[in-house]
Amino acid sequence: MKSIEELRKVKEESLKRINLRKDREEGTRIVVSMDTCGIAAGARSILMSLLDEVNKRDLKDVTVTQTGCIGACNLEPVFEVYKPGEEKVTYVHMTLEKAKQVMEEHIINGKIVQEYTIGSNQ
Amino acid sequence: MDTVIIKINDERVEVPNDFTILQAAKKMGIDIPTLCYDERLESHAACRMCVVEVEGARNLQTSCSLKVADGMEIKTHSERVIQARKDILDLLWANHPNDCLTCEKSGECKLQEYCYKYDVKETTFEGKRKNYEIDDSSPFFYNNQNKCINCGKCVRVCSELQHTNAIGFSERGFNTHVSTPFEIGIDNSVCVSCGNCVSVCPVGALMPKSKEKFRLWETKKVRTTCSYCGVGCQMDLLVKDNKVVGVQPANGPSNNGLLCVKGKFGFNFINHPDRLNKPLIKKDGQFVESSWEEAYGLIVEKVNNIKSEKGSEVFAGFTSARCTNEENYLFQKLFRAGIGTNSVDHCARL
Amino acid sequence: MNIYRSHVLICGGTGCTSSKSDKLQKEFQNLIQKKDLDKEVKVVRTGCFGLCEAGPIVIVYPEGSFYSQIKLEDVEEIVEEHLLKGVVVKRLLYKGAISEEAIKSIYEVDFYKKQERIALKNCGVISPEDIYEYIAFDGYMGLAKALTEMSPEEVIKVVTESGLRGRGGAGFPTGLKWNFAAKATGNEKYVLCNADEGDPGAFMDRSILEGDPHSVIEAMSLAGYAIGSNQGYVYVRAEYPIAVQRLQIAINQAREKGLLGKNILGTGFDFDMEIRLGAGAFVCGEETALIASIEGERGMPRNKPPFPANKGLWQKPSLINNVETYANIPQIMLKGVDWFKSIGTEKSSGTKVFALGGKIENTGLVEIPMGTPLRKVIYDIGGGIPNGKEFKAVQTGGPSGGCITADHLDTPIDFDSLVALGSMMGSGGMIVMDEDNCMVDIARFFLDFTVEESCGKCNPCREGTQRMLEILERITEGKGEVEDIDKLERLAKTIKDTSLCGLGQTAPNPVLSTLKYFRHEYEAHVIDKTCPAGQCKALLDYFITDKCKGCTKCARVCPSSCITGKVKEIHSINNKLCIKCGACMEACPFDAIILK
Amino acid sequence: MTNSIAEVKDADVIFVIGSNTTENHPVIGAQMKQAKAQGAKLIVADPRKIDLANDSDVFLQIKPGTNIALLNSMMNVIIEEGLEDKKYIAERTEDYEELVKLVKAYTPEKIGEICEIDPEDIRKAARIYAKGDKSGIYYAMGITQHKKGTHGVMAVSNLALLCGNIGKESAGVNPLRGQNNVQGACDMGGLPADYPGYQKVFKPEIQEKFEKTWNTKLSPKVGLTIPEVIHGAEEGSVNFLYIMGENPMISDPDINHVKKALDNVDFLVVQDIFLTETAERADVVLPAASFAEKEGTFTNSERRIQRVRKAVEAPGEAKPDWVILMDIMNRLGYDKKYSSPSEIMDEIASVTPQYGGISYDRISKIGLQWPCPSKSHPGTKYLHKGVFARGKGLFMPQEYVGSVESVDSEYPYIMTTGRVLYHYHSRSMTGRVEGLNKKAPVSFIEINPATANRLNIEDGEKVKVTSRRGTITTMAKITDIIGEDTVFIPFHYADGAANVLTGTELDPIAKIPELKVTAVRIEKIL
Repeated sequence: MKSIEELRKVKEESLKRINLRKDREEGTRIVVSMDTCGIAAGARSILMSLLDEVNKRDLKDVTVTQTGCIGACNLEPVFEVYKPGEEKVTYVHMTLEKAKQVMEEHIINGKIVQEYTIGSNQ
Repeated sequence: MDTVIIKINDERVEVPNDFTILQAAKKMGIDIPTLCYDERLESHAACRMCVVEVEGARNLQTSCSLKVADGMEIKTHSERVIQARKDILDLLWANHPNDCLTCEKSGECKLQEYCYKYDVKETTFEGKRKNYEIDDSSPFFYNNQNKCINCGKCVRVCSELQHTNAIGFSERGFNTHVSTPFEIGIDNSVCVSCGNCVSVCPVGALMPKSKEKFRLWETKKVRTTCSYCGVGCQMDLLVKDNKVVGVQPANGPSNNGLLCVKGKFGFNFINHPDRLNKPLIKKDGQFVESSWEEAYGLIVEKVNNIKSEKGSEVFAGFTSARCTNEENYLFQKLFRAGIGTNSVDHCARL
Repeated sequence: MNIYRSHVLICGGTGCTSSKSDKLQKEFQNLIQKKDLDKEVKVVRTGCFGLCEAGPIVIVYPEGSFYSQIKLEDVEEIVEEHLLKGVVVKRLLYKGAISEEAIKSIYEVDFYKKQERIALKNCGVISPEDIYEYIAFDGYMGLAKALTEMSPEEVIKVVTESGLRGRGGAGFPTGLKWNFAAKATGNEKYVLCNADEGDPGAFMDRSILEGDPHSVIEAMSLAGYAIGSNQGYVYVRAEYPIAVQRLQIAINQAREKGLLGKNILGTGFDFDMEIRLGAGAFVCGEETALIASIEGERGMPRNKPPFPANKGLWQKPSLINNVETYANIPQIMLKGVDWFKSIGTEKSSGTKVFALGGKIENTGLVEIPMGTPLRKVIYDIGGGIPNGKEFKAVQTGGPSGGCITADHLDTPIDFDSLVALGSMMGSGGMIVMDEDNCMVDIARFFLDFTVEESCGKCNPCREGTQRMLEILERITEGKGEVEDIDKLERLAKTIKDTSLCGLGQTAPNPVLSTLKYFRHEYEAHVIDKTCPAGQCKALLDYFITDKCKGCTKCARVCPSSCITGKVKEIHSINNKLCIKCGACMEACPFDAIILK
Repeated sequence: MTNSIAEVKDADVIFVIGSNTTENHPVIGAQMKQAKAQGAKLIVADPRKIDLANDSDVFLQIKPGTNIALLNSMMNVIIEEGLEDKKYIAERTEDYEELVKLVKAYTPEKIGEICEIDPEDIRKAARIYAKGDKSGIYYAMGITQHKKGTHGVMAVSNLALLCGNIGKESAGVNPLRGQNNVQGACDMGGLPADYPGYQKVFKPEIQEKFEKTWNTKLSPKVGLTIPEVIHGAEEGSVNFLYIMGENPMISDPDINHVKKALDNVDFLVVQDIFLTETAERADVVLPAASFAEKEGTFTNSERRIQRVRKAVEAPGEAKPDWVILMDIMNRLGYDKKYSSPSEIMDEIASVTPQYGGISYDRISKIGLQWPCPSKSHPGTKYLHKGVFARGKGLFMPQEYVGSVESVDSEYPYIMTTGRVLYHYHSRSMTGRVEGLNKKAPVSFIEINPATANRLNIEDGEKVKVTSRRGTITTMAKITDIIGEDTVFIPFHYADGAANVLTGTELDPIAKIPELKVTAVRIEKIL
């Protein structure tokens, strides 16, 4: 490193890699249901694509994590979005395309994609 | 040199600002006891005998190492200081053989002197004591670690002044003692037998191997110049009953209190039975003792005969780089003024 | 760059490493690969998490799940359930991480929640062997800021105004030290780091070097800039192999990245550093002895003054601070004086790391703001005394410190309050004692340590501590006399008053403070010949209780034939003849023999 | 010495050449090591890897007899690299151009071959010496005991002048005197051409002065030097010889030749404290007092006149030398009586300008360094401050010439001689001290392991050493202190005496024998 600018750049890059270790109360959490039925329904690829998006878009305040069965096996793949100050939103019957859409509209722009929510699908 | 004003025992004194408290006290004629101090060495501050009370300091301070500062107030003999010195002597005694009666150092032992001065009449501690084998491998001195008080002067003289580094501290804590590396013994070490360690030992740990039995108070000291090489070391001959029984270095300008093995230990030739004590005249190939008058008579007769026969130029004399200036002067004068030749030379070239 | 969705952090501190955390790491990596998770889950070996009681520790992020005492066979379950399926394995969680309502993340566990981590900020959070992880959390930003925006004087001003005091023991104001070293004249100066942590039970410096070595490197570079030095040395004991290894890796990485060496960050400032290994002598933690040791001399202290700031390493001006002190510096530089001063007390700002040990539930490392009451540390963070025993005293400051009794549990801890109580902060050892600890024996234990560690240079310490130990041994063996207590006290005061270095000056503290608060225990030993805590074997008697079945085994093994009794009847011991060898107690199959 | 011993400690550079200081002047050796510890640089040039070599920054293990080549080459480097003290040369010296001309040919490459050392080491040594602010040269018999010994001294002086090191504290040109009072013996006129104070016997005004003071007629004819006396005795032109406190039967070269000479004189008087090898050949032996049994003064290497005091009575009828000399002088008709050495010193002071200010009361505590011309003069710490005795410092360039002795197939090794720590000269004193004899009991020859291997000689084995003059038997000491083509024998021992082997070839100027270079062969005793 030859300058402070370079150091700053390295810091930004590095932080992305390990930011999830920070104890944060703020920011968005996307929790993917990853029980056996979820995995069978393709939850893993959803999880990976969400992670991909977060990385690509450099979303610092977004963490993607997984959880066990949330009890809606027939709606799998399922993930939940927790945004500070908002009610939890549960998206069901997810596909890669839908997940991408949720990412763009809800996570980034803050507009819930009502049509995929659990409320619209029960 | 800038000076500072300090107070020692309530008396004001002005001293150079690079003085230690010890130097300042000495200047005022106040005697502060020391065991590990030697003005030629870096201050070691280990014996803690020289501690004094310095106003404002939490602990007692070692006067050998602490430099004076303007306005400093010092007590050299307060109750607290004296108690500390007593305790230190008490502790040293607890780990020292109680054999002053027969110890050769008796009379010049600093531990003995201070125990006397500070009324430490016995040790109040019992427990472990040193038990080392005496290293008597050197032909010149003993190393009896049972008497050592770990002042470190020997080690420091060997490393800081002599730069031989033959001895050092071995082990740690209570087991600290002075030895050669790997306890191989002085004689097998790199020691050059200069005896400068022996000369600075304040107790009887490093003592010359003496042929004579003598008490130091029975001897008189005669300051003289070493008769070996051309360095001109100053030293004191210890004399008892018309015998040189020991040598101690003096602080001369060229030797700064150091000596070498020859100066320190090479004096026994003086009392050697081989010494010539009567003039000898060779008669029929054999030496026969004679009186001075006979010897002088013979020499004068020969000089006169040869001179009248062959003149002055057949005479020659070798004066000596071993004799005094006065003797060399007389020798050349004898030849030049008494005999009439300039053939006087000496072994300057050898 | 691959971004992982989950990180598994495995404690690589010395404690957890000795419980085979290195094997856990391999197992995790192995199984993660098997499950094809290696692109999603990263395994990181960190420094110490502090709660060593719970080791080996594994933390899984982003949840912050706190797994404790993990065995090799537990790994598969964590991988399968947690990493793959996202189900936290409750049975393996640290017990303090589960409450009725929910699972707590590591940050919410009492042990951590009540701490304030500055020096230990990155310990257990980053990989010490990856400079990028350090940089990610603002690493080297403090240095960058100083080099580009501040003059050396300004750096010293910040350190001074922060009120940071030396964490190695005496609490000397760090800024003042820096100032002395900066003002000292000389073309060569050195920055030294004292990592010769010697207090028994204290391991915060080791943990910092193992967990966050770059913080020390950054701080030393900062110090170099501030005082005008281009060379640093870290003196660390050879028995800290992990710390040494990680520090060396960190130095190498910093050099590689241009954060050590010539022209750091293009500012024209040069600084480099090397490690010097010590052989583990306690006294080498004393700064002048440490310097002597680096020079290749025998590790013996030198009298001060001159202080190292004027005549230190190779007689050149040298700045010497301890590891924990340095670990605070980068953040002070970055977050500023006000932030730092907002933590702690007025005269002791910031935090202090303590090593909790002895009779306490949560043994380990804790970092708390100065001014935290002892009670909070011992009960809230430390979890109190195990087995329902009564708290008796806490020993702080290691062999140089003293004991603090229950009366003073509400004292806010800082440098001055501990000294006022006759103890000291020291490097932060905190040993809790309960009713079963004999205070005379505790004093004897610490004296034994100092006698062992005395360098032997000055008379009071070399000869005096040995005599103190002998007196204490006599007392604990029941051979003490009343006068011994006074003699002990007198000797302790002289040693304190006259010793050359801090080791000797503080060596009598355990004796003086136990004499102050527990003189009655000493008196019980010498007058009544009893040990109230029941620790000193020689003062106890063997008794046979009614559990005895009269099997005669004890009587048969007794070498002094002092046990009598008929077969199938309760035996008895003649205590006048008993030599207290304990053979009977060992032989008794019914636990019928007790010491009282 | 131009400078004082106490100044050694403050030198920046110490250049030791031809002096095994730690063994022969141990207390100065220690002070050199103190200087080194304080940061001084140390250059050592010697055929043996002596103790000081281990502490040195550069060690030049030169072939015996090549000092002048080395010194000239160092000067070549200094001039080549412009390191000379130009201001000093311009202001205080003469004939600099002569030196420049002469040393031009002495390139390190060429001289490296002659001295058998690495040319780079010559450069290194030259740079260190020249760059020191206070660079002192210390030498002893390794410089002087050569056919070109005087030239060696001049080469030393040239080097010191070149870098402005004469007339400066802690620098200078410092011959270390081997004997306690060799300085004084010279000062006192123990030389065939000099009255006390180096006043020449052949100068009429001087002769007149002494004739007046001594109240007698004196000869203007320069006398004989020791080697000339020995030679004269052998061929019959010297018939009466008086030897006081010397033992040429051990210390002089070619002992067989000395023996013949002593046996050939008509009358030999020896005055000593022991019946030495020389005394054994005397017609009359006079028992003298040792230094501990008389009053007097010695003048040390740094020109300091120091007191010697009587501590004990002389044994039996032995008398102080001055009393004996006075007695004989009186009996020969020169009637001058002295009541004490102090009175003799007063007379010395009256005729010796350098000692003009010396008297016993002034030197009772600390000795004074001459020149001390008057009672108020404080003595002289170092010479040539500001101005030289002769005005300007004169460069006296000298060419290197090989030693007279040279090796051939019959005598393939160069033997050099010297002393050991534990003995002094002919051992008449040290040989009688038990401990010293225990440490250094017998004569030995130092042989390099490679050479020993070639000759199939083992450590401790007795070997025969032969030169063109004689043969001795001594013990082999195998050590890499010495190079492969060189051997070393201490000259102390009568049994295995090195001086049986040495030659009488003299330096024509100072009449010093070439003791340091003798061609020998070594044979295993079968």
